Amino acid sequence: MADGRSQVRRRAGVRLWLSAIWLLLLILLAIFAPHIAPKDPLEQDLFSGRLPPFWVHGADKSFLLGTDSLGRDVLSRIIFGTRIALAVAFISGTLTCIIGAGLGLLAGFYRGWVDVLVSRFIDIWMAFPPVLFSILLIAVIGPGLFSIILAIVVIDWTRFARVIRAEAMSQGAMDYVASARVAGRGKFGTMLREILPNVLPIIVVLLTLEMGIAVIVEAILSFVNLSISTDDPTWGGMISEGRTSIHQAWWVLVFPLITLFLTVLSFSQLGEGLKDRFDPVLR
Amino acid sequence: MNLSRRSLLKLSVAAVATSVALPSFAQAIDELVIAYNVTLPSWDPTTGPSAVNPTIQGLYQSVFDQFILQQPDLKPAPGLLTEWGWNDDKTQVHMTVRDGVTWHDGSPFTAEDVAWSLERAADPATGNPINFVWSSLANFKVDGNKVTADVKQFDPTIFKWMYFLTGYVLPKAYYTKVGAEGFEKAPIGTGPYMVDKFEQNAFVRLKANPTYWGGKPDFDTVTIKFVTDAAARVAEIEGGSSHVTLEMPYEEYDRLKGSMNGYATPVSNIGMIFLNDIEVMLDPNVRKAAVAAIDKQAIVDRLLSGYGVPIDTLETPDYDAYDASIKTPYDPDAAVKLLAASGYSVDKPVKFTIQTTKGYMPKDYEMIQAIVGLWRKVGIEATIEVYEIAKHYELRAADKLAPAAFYNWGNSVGDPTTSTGFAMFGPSPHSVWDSKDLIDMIGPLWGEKDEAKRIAGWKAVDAYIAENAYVIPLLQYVQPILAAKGVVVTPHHSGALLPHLMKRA
Amino acid sequence: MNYLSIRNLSARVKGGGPLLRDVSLEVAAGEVRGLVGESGAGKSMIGKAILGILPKAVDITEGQILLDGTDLLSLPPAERRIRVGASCALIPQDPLTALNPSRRIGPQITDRLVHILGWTRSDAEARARALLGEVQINDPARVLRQYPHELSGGMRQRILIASAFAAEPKLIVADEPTTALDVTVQKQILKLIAGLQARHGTALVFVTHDLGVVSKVCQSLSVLYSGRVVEDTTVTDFFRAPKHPYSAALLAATPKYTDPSAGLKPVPDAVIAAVKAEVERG
Amino acid sequence: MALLQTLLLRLVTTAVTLFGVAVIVFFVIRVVPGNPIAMMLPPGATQADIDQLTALYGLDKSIPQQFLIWGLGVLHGDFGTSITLRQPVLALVLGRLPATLELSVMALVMAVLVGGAAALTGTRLRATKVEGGIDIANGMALSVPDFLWGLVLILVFGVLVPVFQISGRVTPSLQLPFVTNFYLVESIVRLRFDLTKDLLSHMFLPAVALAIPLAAIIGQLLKQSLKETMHLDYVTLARTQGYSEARVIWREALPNAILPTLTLVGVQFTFLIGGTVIIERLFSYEGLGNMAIDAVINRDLPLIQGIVILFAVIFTGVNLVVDLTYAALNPRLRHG
Repeated sequence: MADGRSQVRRRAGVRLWLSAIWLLLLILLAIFAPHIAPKDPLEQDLFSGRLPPFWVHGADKSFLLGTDSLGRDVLSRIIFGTRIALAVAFISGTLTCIIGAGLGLLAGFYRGWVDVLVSRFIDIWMAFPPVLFSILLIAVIGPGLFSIILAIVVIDWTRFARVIRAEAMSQGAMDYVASARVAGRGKFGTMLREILPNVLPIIVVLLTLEMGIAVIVEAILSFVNLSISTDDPTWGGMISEGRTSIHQAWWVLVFPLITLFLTVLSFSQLGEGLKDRFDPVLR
Repeated sequence: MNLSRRSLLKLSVAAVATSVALPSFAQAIDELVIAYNVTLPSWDPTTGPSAVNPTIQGLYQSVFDQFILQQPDLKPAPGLLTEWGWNDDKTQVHMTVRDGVTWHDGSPFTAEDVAWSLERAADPATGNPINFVWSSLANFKVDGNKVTADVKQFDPTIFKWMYFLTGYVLPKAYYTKVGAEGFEKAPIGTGPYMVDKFEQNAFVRLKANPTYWGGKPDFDTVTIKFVTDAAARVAEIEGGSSHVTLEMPYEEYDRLKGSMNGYATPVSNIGMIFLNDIEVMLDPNVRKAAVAAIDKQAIVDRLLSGYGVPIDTLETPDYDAYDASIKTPYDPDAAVKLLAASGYSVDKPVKFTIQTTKGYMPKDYEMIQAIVGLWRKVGIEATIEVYEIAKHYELRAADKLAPAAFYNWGNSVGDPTTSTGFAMFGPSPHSVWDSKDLIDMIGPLWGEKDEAKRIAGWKAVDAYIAENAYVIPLLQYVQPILAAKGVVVTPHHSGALLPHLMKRA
Repeated sequence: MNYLSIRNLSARVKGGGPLLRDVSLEVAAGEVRGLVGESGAGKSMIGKAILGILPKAVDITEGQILLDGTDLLSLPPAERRIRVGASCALIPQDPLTALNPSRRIGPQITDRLVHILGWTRSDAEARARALLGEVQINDPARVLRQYPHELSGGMRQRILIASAFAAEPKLIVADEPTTALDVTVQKQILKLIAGLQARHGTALVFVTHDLGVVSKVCQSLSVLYSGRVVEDTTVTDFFRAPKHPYSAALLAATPKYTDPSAGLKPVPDAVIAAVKAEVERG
Repeated sequence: MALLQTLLLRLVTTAVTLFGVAVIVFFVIRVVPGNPIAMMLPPGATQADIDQLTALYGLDKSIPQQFLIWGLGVLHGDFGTSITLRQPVLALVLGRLPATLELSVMALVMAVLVGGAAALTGTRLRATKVEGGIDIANGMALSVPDFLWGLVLILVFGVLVPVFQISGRVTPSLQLPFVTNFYLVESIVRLRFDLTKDLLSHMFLPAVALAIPLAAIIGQLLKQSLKETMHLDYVTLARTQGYSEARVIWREALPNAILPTLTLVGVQFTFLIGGTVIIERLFSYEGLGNMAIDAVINRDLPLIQGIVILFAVIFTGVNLVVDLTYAALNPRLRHG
């Protein structure tokens, strides 16, 4: 008996595939950076500074995307920059997720004083102006990869906590949870086996969005000159360095910006796509 | 100090605009607008952190007069004091006060104001950061237009401080009447401009002081906008909403100087790398190799578009104790040999950390990256650690800086004590290198009464420092200034941008 | 000329299987026609097609829907909207979600009369009060000022019925109006709809899977299976002697009030196979 | 009665939150290396000078002691004096707040209009190329940090096509007859539209830079909420009554879709105020954010403390307002 509704297939998310491909490409670049990158990202040659990309007159073909003011190869720095960008995205994304979702789940499911405590904690935490707080934080622990990740986690865990708490509360009120409790399963067991699976899709969606945000925060911190201190190239660092000579060497800023832009866009489109995929009722 | 032909070209000629003038400036400018690079936190030039911030002194010098006037080439000239000096055995100082000068509120300026300003600076309670200098004078006496005081402790640079940090004369009657907060709200001085309107962190509007003793300035009203972001400053002048701006990236200066009046003047501010007498820096070979491996001219030419004067001691050509004969040439091979003597090589490099600010001074971070790159070629592996300027002061005061630390040292007085002295003298909280030999060499110079002997003494210290590579002087900064066609600027070597030195073209 | 006549209407899901297969249906003015079939047979799809509220993913491939002689499918969307809005109405299935939670009851009945039919606000309000009276709501003035969440399911369905009849439509589509209600309230609502229909002489297309309801309310019915009309007859003939085997099986599968002990006989597989074959042949 | 009770409870929780913020900030910024005294040490100062200046600013006492002094001061309105600006912190912070508030509100209004329009068009033309385009635009707006939008705006509108002002809040040469610091509001109230025009020309670019990411967020959330509402029965019923698709969206779906979006806009608004730090720096707009960065760089402890507390008050205040409007708008809560 052909029921029409089940055949309404979701239009294959072209955007979803494109973003997945881009992110996969980035992961490959990050892993095989030393073999792929044409040059050593740190190698300087003051006398071949600000060479334009290969298609522009006066370019040096060996530097495909040109060089920055210190004569370093822009393409290699972008490729190695992928490592830090993905590291920041995955580590801080996951940490934010674990802390935020964990607290949110506990507060949303157990309610009572746990909920009050966590909610007060969230309120206090969200009362801090994010950028200002990260500047202060980095001033305390000094710039570096670790401090950026810490700054992102410290600022953004509340985003997870709030959403997951609300979701856990609404799931908690549903009948299937009551029936699980009736079947004699402990409260914590119920939370893990019943609530978590249903809350998982939202966690995954938030996780991908969070990774995008992490990459942007790193760029903002570089703008305020607080990003990674070592020589290692980061997109945010290249963008802020390229800013001063935007008229003379636009490529130093433009190429990392495009890479950053595509990466964050891919994370957000992936998040949106997953959200639709996981949505129980086919829209 | 070798000046390559190219950087000489950039320095000597003020690139007067030849191509088409910007349309919006065809007509004369009645109100001058300056895009300034720092904000003015407080109007009291004698207390608080802003009193020792060199970049703000230009704003103070537009409204207040210093005891002694400093000319654009850093040399002193009669100011509010027409004549000053010590008595024969240097136990007393005497000063003659200029007459016929009035405060902005019309009240007369007298010797009483000078004595009171000096007493106030000497009093620790007011929080004057240079208290240790001013407290070397005591029991001030006023007699007509003469002021005398006893020298409790001889300081050869006392008169130089009168045209340096906190050396300003404030109105005694007005200040005592309105108090600190009142003064902050409505400051008055004897300077070329009066404060018309001040909006914190935004702008200050100045009106010309008609009765200024140094002659009424050319522009009647001047608005100084505080635009801390360099790209925004460039857009301001390019878009035409400001007539004069300073401290923009050198690349932008090169791009715009063609269509405007451009001035690139070496100022009394140097970039240097402190060396701390810890870890590997105790080995002279490492220090000397580190100095020899740096191609200062290449850094200036490639990174700073040629705007900068490489230096080999902490003195610049404008300073009193400058000695052109002291040389630490760029010699990478010598560096490799020196390192080999201590068992280091490109494969087995010496390792240490170098600290630097990022974005505090033009290309500070890129310069250190370039130096680390040059070092890597000879067998020195330095890892860069970025810190904020506040953290630098903290670490330096506690003598916990890394083996190498980049810093910029301003000294508009040009006296060796306030450059090599405070930077290299062990007991001073500001020095980083604390070896005994240097302390003994510098010690006697503090109180040296014979000026010629004193200067010669400091030159010997500089030579000794260069020979032992106790510090790595890098370059004297050049300050880029851009001005619209209708404005001719006289740059001041102290780096202060002074509206009253600006004339209509 | 019948008020509503659907001719050879077929529809399918975009890039999917057929939903309606060559459906033809005639409803005279004032007639109460039942549309019966298992869930998913396409009966409510026909209702939606008439009112022009098919989901975006469903396409009408061929056929006509003539309302008072004009084929709605050939009209431009704006004109079709106005014509349906002026002469038809819907009694929705679930009263709990069919009223706008953030607005009072009054405007939800009167707005349509004022905006679409051009009545004055006062006439519309008078009409609303009158209709609420007809559906046995005892304090109409107060109810008109209340919000949906303050009322029970039964009350809301009465309001929806009143709202439907308020515009004196020629045709009302009732899409399983009692399914979401509990049994006791169902009987009252059915009696209400029948009463109002008789008094207002409105043609009624009654979509239901409950033959009991059909016997009480409808005059004629069409039996649907997998998008095709397998039988089209009067209620009396259907209950006396259904022509199509599927109809007979369907009738047998319905509990008899007259003989409760008769037991239920599910539709035999053979019959299912036969009717499936017939339908597939098209 | 219920509303009053929740209000009281909210006030108590707000007090707890503010106290928590005060304690945390007080201790964090005192642990920060680079105490302000070191900043003020000129060449030649000796250890005695350091101790003397530290005592002058009361930084020699133990941190708990300092917190007590500061706490007592706050109770009767004295937030201490700023070390760098040498003026009472409360006056400084309240003096600067109006500029940031006006900019943030302007950005919020722009974001709501643009975001709202995008969501409505996206819903109206759903499952078409247009909606795909809007989604991409939203994604793009969110993928570029707002300071880069600021840069682009400066380059385009400041230099290439000098249409808008790119620095400061008002043209310095204008005489401002204002009493409060709410220049924009007061210029309208005083019917001085010439000043309003000048203010808007200064505020337009920073407001746009702030509004772009916010508009994208509002646009996405509202569209999501609208699409969910469009499937509800009362919307379908409205369609059968003859209303056009646009009117159905506007009259039936929007009022019910706004409520869930409202709470998120409330939260975004406070992020927006926090986010002005960078944009104000870029446009030299003299709001709270610009002062905040200088305070942190100069380790002006009392000023940092005052600014963060004020942000906390704004955050809890906006939250309170959002919850109250949610209750007021949502009939279910209003009628008990």
